[in-house]
Amino acid sequence: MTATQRRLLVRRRVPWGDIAFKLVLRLCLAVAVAFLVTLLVYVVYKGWSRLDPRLWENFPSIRRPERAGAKSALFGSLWVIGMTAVFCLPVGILGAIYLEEYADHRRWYNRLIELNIANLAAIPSIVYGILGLGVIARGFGFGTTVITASITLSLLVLPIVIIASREAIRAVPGEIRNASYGLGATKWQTIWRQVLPSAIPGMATGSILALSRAAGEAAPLLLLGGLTYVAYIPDGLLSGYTVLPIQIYGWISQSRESFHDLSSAAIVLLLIVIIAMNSVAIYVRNRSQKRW
Amino acid sequence: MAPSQLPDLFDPVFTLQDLSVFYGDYEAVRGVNMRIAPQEITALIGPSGCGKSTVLRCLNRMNDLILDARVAGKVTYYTEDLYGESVDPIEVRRRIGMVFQKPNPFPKSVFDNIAYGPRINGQRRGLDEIVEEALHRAALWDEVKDKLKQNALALSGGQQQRLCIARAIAVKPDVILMDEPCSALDPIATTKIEDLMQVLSRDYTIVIVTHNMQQAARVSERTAFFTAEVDERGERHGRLVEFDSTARIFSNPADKRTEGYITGRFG
Amino acid sequence: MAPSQLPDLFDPVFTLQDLSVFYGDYEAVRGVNMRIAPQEITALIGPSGCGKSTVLRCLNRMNDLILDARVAGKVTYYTEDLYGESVDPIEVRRRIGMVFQKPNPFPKSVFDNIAYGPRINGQRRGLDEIVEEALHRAALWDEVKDKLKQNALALSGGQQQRLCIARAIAVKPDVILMDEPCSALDPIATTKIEDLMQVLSRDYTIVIVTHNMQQAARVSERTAFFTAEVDERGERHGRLVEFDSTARIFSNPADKRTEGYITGRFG
Amino acid sequence: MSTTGTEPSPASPLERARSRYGERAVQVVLVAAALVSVATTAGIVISLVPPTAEFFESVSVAEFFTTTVWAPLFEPPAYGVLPLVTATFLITLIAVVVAIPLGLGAALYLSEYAHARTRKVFKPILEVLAGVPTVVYGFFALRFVTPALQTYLPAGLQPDIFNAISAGLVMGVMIVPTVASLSEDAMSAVPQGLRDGAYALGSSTRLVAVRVVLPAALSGVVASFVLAISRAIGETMIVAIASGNKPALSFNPLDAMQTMTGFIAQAGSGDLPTASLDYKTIFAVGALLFLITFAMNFVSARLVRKFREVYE
Amino acid sequence: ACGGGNQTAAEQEPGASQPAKELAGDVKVDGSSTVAPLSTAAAELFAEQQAKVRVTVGTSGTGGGFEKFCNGETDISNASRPIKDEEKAACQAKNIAYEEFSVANDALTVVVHKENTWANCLTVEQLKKMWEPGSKVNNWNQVDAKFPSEPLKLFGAGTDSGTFDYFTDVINGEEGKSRTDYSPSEDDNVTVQGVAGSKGGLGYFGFSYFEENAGKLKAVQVDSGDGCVGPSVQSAQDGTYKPLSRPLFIYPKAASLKRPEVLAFVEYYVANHKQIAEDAKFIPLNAQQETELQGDLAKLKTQAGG
Ligand SMILES: Nc1ncnc2c1ncn2[C@@H]1O[C@H](COP(=O)(O)OP(=O)(O)OP(=O)(O)O)[C@@H](O)[C@H]1O
Ligand SMILES: Nc1ncnc2c1ncn2[C@@H]1O[C@H](COP(=O)(O)OP(=O)(O)OP(=O)(O)O)[C@@H](O)[C@H]1O
Ligand SMILES: [Mg+2]
Ligand SMILES: [Mg+2]
Ligand SMILES: O=P([O-])([O-])[O-]
Repeated sequence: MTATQRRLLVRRRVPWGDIAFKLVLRLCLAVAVAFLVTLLVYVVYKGWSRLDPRLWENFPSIRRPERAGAKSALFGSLWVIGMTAVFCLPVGILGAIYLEEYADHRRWYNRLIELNIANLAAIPSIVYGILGLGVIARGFGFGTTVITASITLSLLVLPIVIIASREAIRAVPGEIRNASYGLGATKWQTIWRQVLPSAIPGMATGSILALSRAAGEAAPLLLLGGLTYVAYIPDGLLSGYTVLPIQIYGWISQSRESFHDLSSAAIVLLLIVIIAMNSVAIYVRNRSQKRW
Repeated sequence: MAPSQLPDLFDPVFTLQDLSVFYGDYEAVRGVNMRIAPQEITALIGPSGCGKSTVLRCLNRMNDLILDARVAGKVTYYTEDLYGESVDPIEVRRRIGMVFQKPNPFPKSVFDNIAYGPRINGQRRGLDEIVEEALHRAALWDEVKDKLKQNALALSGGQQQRLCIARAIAVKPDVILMDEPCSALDPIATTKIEDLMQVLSRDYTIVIVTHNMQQAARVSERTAFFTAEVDERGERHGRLVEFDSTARIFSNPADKRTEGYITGRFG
Repeated sequence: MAPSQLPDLFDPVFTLQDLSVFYGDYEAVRGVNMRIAPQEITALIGPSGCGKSTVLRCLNRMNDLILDARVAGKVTYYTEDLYGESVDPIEVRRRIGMVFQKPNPFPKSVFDNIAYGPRINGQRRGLDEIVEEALHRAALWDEVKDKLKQNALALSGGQQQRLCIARAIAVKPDVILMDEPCSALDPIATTKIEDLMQVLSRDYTIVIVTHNMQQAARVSERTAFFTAEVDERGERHGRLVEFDSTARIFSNPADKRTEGYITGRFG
Repeated sequence: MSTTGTEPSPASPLERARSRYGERAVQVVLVAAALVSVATTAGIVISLVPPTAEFFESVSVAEFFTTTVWAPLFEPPAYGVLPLVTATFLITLIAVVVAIPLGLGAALYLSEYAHARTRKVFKPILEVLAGVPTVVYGFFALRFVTPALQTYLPAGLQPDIFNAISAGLVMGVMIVPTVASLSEDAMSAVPQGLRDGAYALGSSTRLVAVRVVLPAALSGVVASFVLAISRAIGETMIVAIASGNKPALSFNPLDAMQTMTGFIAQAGSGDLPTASLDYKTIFAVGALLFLITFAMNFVSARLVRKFREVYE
Repeated sequence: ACGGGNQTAAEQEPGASQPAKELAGDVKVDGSSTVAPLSTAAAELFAEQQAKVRVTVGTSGTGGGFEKFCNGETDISNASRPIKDEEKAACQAKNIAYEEFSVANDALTVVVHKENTWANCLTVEQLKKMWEPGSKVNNWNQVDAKFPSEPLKLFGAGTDSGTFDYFTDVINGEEGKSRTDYSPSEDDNVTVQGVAGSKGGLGYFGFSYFEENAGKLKAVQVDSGDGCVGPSVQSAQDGTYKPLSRPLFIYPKAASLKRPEVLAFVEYYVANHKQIAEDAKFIPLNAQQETELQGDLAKLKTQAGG
C-alpha cells in the first residue's frame, strides 16, 4: 500500500498542455504589449528629427515642411478640450447626481434615461459628427468653430463622464448619507458636502479618461471643418480651429516624406498629452482606492 | 398589544399610536403603541428582524429616505404630529439626532465632523467652542484634543463611535436615537459608550436599539420587547410584546414570550 | 505543545510535525504536531482566527494557491512528505478532496458538476454510473435523480452542499477535508450532512473544521482544540492546545483553556 | 398625553425653518442635465431621419439594399450600399479574429495566472492601448503594417497600398483592450469558491480557467465581444487612412475598400451642398450605421444584464 | 451662418490697404484642393507681413467651395475651373457678387509608378479607355496589347473637385462621367501615395503634386493627336500640353473686399502671383494672362478706392 501511495502523489507526466496553455496566454498579452511598444518606437523613431521646439512654436506650412509646426493644432486642441471640459463635466456630473441620488428607478423615464446613456456610449463617433454637422454647425448656425467642435465632443464623451461619475457616487457608503441626514442636513447639503467630496477622485478619473478620449478624436471633427489650413491660435468660441489629431491626419495625407516625419512628431506630442492624462487618471484612481 | 401597561408616570416625548410600518406591501411592524419618557434611556430589544430599527427610524423620519417605506398610525412628538403636513423632516432630524450601528464618521477632520451639523444650519462663528463642548460631553476631548485636524477615520472604532455621538450632540438635539451603537465595538469601547449614555441621559432623551440584553439591562430605565409574529397568511410582522420598566422586564416579565427570550429559550 | 498526548493507536494518514504557516511575514499558525487517524472523523475547533482553516488547507496544499502563504515544518501523508519536491499538488488534491463552508456548485447541470472531476482526469465512459454512485453515497440521489440536467444552482443550500460532497467523492479520494461545511445551512440540512458524514467515515478519512462545538461533539471521534496566543511581540499565532478523543475533550479536557472554551468562558 | 402645560421642550415647532427653494432649483438643474443625454439621442435621430427619409424618396429601398455598386457621387449615380456593408463587416471580421483570441488570452492570463503586481502593471498598459488616438493607429497601419506586409508576404499575397487587411489587423489590436478589460472584469467576478472547488478536485490552473472560470464568465465575455465588434464597426479614422476609399464588393482583404464610416468621412469632409442628394446620402449611411450599432448595443446590454443575474 | 470675422471689420478704418498698416481679421478661403497649396502659400507669405490677419484655407473641392461661397460662408473661393452657370445662379440668389482672378496655370498630370517602364506616352483615347464610364479595363495589357500584364490600379480626384470635372470633361467627353470603381479622393495626396505604392497604379492630379513628388512618380506624356507632350512649365504656358492644361482661379466676394484685410490679402495674392506660384510649385501665368490680371487688379483698386 505504502509504495503505491507514494507513486500516486508524484507527478505522473509532464503537464505539457498546462505549460503550453500558460505560454499561449502570456503570448497574447505579450503580443498586445509588443504592438504598443512597436507603435511607440516607430513613431518616436520616425518623428525624432522633428521633435524639437519648432513643433510647438511654429504654425503649419505646406511650403516648407522643415519649418512647419503644430502650434495652431496644439493650442486648438487645448481650446477644444478645455471647452469640452467646461461643457461636459458639469452636465455629466449633475446628470450622474440626478440618476444616483434623485431618480426613482422604478419610473420608466428614469430607466429610459439610463438605457439611453448606455446606448449613447457605443454609438460611433462619426455619427456624432453627423449630429454636430446637422444640428450644431448648420441648425444652430455656429458654423465650423471651436464651439461646434466642443459641443460635439462633449456630447460624445458625456456618457463616459456620466457612467464613471455614477460609479463614483455609488461607491460612497450609504452610512455617510445617513449620518448627514441624521444631523438634519437637506438632500443637497448631503450631496454637496458629503457625497461629492468623497466621489471626486472617481469622478476625476472618469472625466480625465473621457477628455483624453476627446483629445484623440478626429472622425467627428472631419465633418466639422477641422481639415483646414489654420495658422493661428483660436481666440474665442466662434473662432476657426484645428486640432492635433486632424493636423496629424492632414499631414499623413500629404505625400512628402518630410510631412510624415512631422506627423510622427505630432503623434508623439499627442501621445504625450494623452498618456499624461491617462497617467494622472490612473494615479488618482490608485491613490483613492482604499478609503473605507 | 393593548395600550401600555405602564401607568402614566411621565409627559411622553414620543407617543406612538397604532404605528404600523410598511415596506412596499410588506407590513414590517404592526400596531405599536408606546410612550417614551424624557431624560431617560429607553431600550428596544427583540430577535433579529422584529422591527426594532424600523420603529427607531420612524422617530426621526429616517424612514422617509427609504423609497417604498410608508408609515400608518400616529407618532406624536410632545404635542405635535411628527408626520403632520407642515412638519419638515429635516427640522425633525435636527432635533432628534441619530447614532448608527457602525461608526460612520465623515472622511474629514475630527473638527469638521463635529462642526458639520452647526455649519449646515448656517452657523459660522463660535464653532471652536461648540466642538470642544460636544467632545467634552462625549467624553472624547482628552483623547482627541491634539488631533482635531486629523482625519476622523484614523481614530479607533470606539473613538469613532463617540465622535458620532459628539457630532449628534453638537446640533443640540432633544433626543438621541441609537441603533445598536456598540455592536461593532470591542468590550472596552462598549463600556465607555455605555457610561457615556448614562451621563447623557441626564440631559437627553435616549432611545437605544440593542440585541445585547445585558446592555439593555445595564443602561436603560425602560425596555420594550418586540418580536416577530407570523400571521394567518404566513407573513411575519414585528409586534410590541411588552413595554415596562427594565427591572420588571428582566425580573418579572408579564408575557411568556418575553420571559422565554430573556432566559434564552426563545428567539 | 509536546507531541500528541494520545497513545499511538493508529497508522496515521497525516502526520504534522512542527507545522507553522506564514502569510507573508505573519506566522498565522505556529508549531503544530498532530496525527490524523484513518477512517475516522477528526474535528478542529477553536475561536475565530486561530488557524483552523489554515491547518486544514495545508493538508491538501490548497495553501499553494494563496500567493504569499508559506509552510514550515513537515506534513507527511502516510509515509510521503506532502511538500516533497516531486509531489504534484494537483495529484494531492485529487486524492485529498475538500468541501467548503459555502456550497460552491459550478453553474452547470447537476450531472456535469459530479462528472467534472472524472472528466478532468480523462475519464469519458462510465460517467453515468460514477455520477449515480456518488449521488447515492452523498444521500442525494433520490432528491435529484429527476433533475440531473437541471442547473445545480437551482438546488437548495443543503442539497448544494451534499452535491459538493458527491462531487468530491466522485474522484474517489482517500480523504475528505471539510471547512465548516454546515455553517451556511439551516438545522435540517445540517442534520442531513452530519448523518452523511457519519456514513462516509466508514470509507473515508474525514477532517472537519467547525465553530459549532455541538457538531464536533456529535460527529467526531477525535477533536483538536486550537487557540490564538499573543506572543511577546504582541502578534497573535494559532496554536494547537489539546488533541484527544472527542469524549475526553468535551468531558475532561486536560488544558484549562480548552475547558474554558468548551464551557463558554473563553474565546 | 394629558398635560400640555408642563411641556419641557419643543422650543420651536417642527415646521420648516427656512423655505428651501434652493433644493427645488437644484433638482430642476439636475433633471435638465440628465435630459441632455436624451436630447443628444433626439438630436441624432432628428439629424438623421429627415434627410434619410428624403433620400429614400429619391432612391428606392430596394436599390439601396440589393444593388451592388456604390457610386453616389458619380454620374450616373448608383446607390447600392452593399459594398460598404460588406467592407465594414470584412474589416470588422479581421479585427475580431485578431482581438478575440488576444483579448481573451490576455484576460485569462491576467485573471487566472498573473500576480496582483503583474496585473497592476499590465492593466494600465492595456488602457494606454485603448487610449491611443485612432489617427495614430491609421498612420501606423498605412506606414508600418502595410509596407511590412508588402515586404514579408509572399508574392501574390501582397496587399495593395490601401487594403482591408492592415486596417483590420490594426483595428483588432485597438479593440484588444475592450475585450481584455471587460472579460477580465467578468472573470474576476466569478466567485473564488468556484475556483477553490475546482482546484480541490485536482484541476490544474488551465482546467480551472477553461472549464470553470470561462463558462461562468461567459455572458460577460460575450458582451465584451459584442461591444468590441460595435467599436470596430464604428471606427472611422483607421479605415479612412489605411483601407483606401474605393467602394468595391470584394471579399479579398488585400484589396482597397471603403466602409460605411469611411464613406461618411470622405463625403462629409468634402462638405457637400446641403440640399443635394449627395449630402443626404451621408445621412442615409449614417442612419444605417446607427441602426446596426444600436442593435449591437441592445444585444450586449441584454448579455450584460444576464451576466449580472448569475451571481447577484 | 458665421460670416467669417465680420465682427472685426468695424474696427478698421476704411480704405486701409497699405501693407504698412497693421491689419487684423479673418479671411476664410475654401474650395479647390488643387488651388489650396497656392492659396496656402499666399497665406503663409502674407502672414509674414500681416501677422494679425488670420487666413484659413479649406479644401472642400471646387464645387463644395462654391456651395459655401454662394451661401455666404467664405470670403474667397478657390477654383480649378471657371464657375458654372448653376453656381452663378446660386450666388445670385443670395446676392453674392464676386470677382474672378486667374492666378496660375496647372497642367493636369497623369502619373504612374516609378518602375512603370512601358507607359511613357498615352493617347487621349487610351486614357478614355481606362476612365470612361463602365470601363472594365483592369490590366495594362487591355489598354495596349504591347503593355505587360500588370493589374491596373486607378486613383483619381473625388467627384466634388474641379479636377474631376475638368478631367472627365476633356478625356471622357462629358463632365462628371467616369468609371466609379477607383479610389477617389478629395485629397490628391492620397492619389500620390496610392500610385507610389502600386506598381500598376495610374492617377491624375495637379502639376504641383507631381513636382513635389517627382522622386516617387513618373509623369506620362499625353498625345492628343499632335504628338507626345509632357507636362512642364513651358508646355503649360504655351498651351502645347493638351488637353490637360488649364488656368486656376480665385473668386473673392465683392462684399468681403470692403474689408481691408481681405482686400489686402487679395491684392497681395495678385501682386505676388508669380512668386506664389513658383513657391507652391505651380505654373505661373503667361504674359497675356498676366496683362489681364493686372487689368483686373487695377479695376479692383478703383472699386475699393471708391
Ligand atoms: N428597506 C427595507 N425594505 C424592505 N424590507 C425591509 C427594509 N428594512 C427592513 N426590512 C424588513 O423589515 C423587517 C424589520 O426589519 P428591521 O431592520 O427593523 O429589524 P431589526 O429588528 O432591526 O433586526 P436586526 O436586529 O437584525 O437589526 C425585516 O423583516 C426586514 O427584512
Ligand atoms: N490569505 C491570507 N492572508 C493573510 N492572512 C491570512 C490569510 N488567511 C488567513 N489569514 C490569517 O491567518 C489567521 C488564521 O486564519 P484562519 O482562516 O486559518 O482562521 P480560522 O481558525 O479558520 O478562523 P475562522 O473560524 O474565522 O474561519 C487569521 O489571523 C487570519 O487573519
Ligand atoms: Mg436593526
Ligand atoms: Mg476558517
Ligand atoms: O480640388 P479641385 O481643384 O480638384 O476642385
